[in-house]
Amino acid sequence: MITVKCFAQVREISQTEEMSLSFHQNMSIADVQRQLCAQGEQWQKAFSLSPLIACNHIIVSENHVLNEGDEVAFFPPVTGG
Amino acid sequence: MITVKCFAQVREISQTEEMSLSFHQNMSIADVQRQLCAQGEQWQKAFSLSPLIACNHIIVSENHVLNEGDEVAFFPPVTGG
Amino acid sequence: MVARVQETPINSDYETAELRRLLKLSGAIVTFCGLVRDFNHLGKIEGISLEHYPGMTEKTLLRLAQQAVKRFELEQVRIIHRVGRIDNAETIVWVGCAAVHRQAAFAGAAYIMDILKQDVPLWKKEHYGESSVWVEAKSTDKDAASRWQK
Amino acid sequence: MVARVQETPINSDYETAELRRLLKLSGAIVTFCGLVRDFNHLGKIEGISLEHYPGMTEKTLLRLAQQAVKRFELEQVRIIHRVGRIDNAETIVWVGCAAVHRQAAFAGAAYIMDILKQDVPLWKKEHYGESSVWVEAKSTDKDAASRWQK
Repeated sequence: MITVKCFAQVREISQTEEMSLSFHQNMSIADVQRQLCAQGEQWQKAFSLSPLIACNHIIVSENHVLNEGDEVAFFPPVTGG
Repeated sequence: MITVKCFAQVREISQTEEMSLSFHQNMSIADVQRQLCAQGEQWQKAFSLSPLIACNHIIVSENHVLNEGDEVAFFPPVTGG
Repeated sequence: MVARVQETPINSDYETAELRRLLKLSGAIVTFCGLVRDFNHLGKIEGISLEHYPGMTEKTLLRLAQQAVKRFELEQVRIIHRVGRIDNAETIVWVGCAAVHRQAAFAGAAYIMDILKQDVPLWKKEHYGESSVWVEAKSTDKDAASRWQK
Repeated sequence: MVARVQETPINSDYETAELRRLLKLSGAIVTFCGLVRDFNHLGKIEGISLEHYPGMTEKTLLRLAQQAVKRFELEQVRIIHRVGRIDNAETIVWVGCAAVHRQAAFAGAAYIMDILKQDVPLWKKEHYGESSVWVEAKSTDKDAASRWQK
């Protein structure tokens, strides 16, 4: 399983805080995005924001290849401080 | 009258915290220094440190010409903060 | 070294005392405090909310503290970031750096704030009566962070 | 704007609260705190004494605060300098700057410290048991002050 988390605008637009996806060999972040986009327009809108991507709390690109149990997060540029 | 004040090492070496001198027309800081040096070796030692000079709380050079009632101060480079 | 988030108000007196308590070498302490302002370009604000990524936020803050300690030879660093709902005039973030010399303490605190605003997963929403608006990332913050690249 | 010397211990909590109390616009506060260290190149120190030039010190500090406000568009500045006998680990000087943006607050506090160490008539003596030694002015402090010349 892969855990997907969304934050801020990405969370609001995708209407998803957290969900799980089945893992398959050589699954990339881009694969996750394609799979989610197929689930509904809200994901297409969310990814049109070009969110930042983290895998296991480290910023990665969409080419990043996942492992079973990874946590993937999508979020907009940060605005803390 | 001119008030003369000394601080820190200059105060210790000159053995003078505060004193008064008679004022005369066109009296410069250099005149004050000459007059004090004539009063004793401790002043020669104190001025050999090339102290900073303030007149009425403003940093000035030894060419500065005084007015009646001025306060002249001699002190080493500052080390606060 | 301390780096954490909290939902309760930040007590800068407490944090300052904790920072000082542990010092052995430092002659200089610099603190930074970021406050909620009560207005922005859209008008009057009634507080903000700070969303964050639990787990990643703490890790990123701690790594940032460690990097600052190493880069500027700081003796102590504390970073406390508030999350959740925050009222006007309250503290959003408090950073304290202690070093032997003042230049290192100043540079450390400025570095932490610049990188924090670029890298730590926190998102600010400003409240206006019934509505609320996500704060946009600023290009000036990107520029500020880029000056530390080497 | 506040700039003063005092013989009693500096209470940084009080100064921070006073600085914050008056703010209307600022989102950033930077404080600097200089502490008595318990050693130097000669060995263990048992406190310091700070001599100053009453009258000129206060004027110079106030002018410095005014210059910082103008140069960095600060909303508030406080400079508190201790004089007289000061124990190890106590605060020698506390500076607080508040501004709309953090860069101004950082620059203001750094500027005040750099110029203070160059221009304000204060002299430090370190105590070692029965003896005491005047602190020498440092060339690094002169360099730090010169970077603000324009």
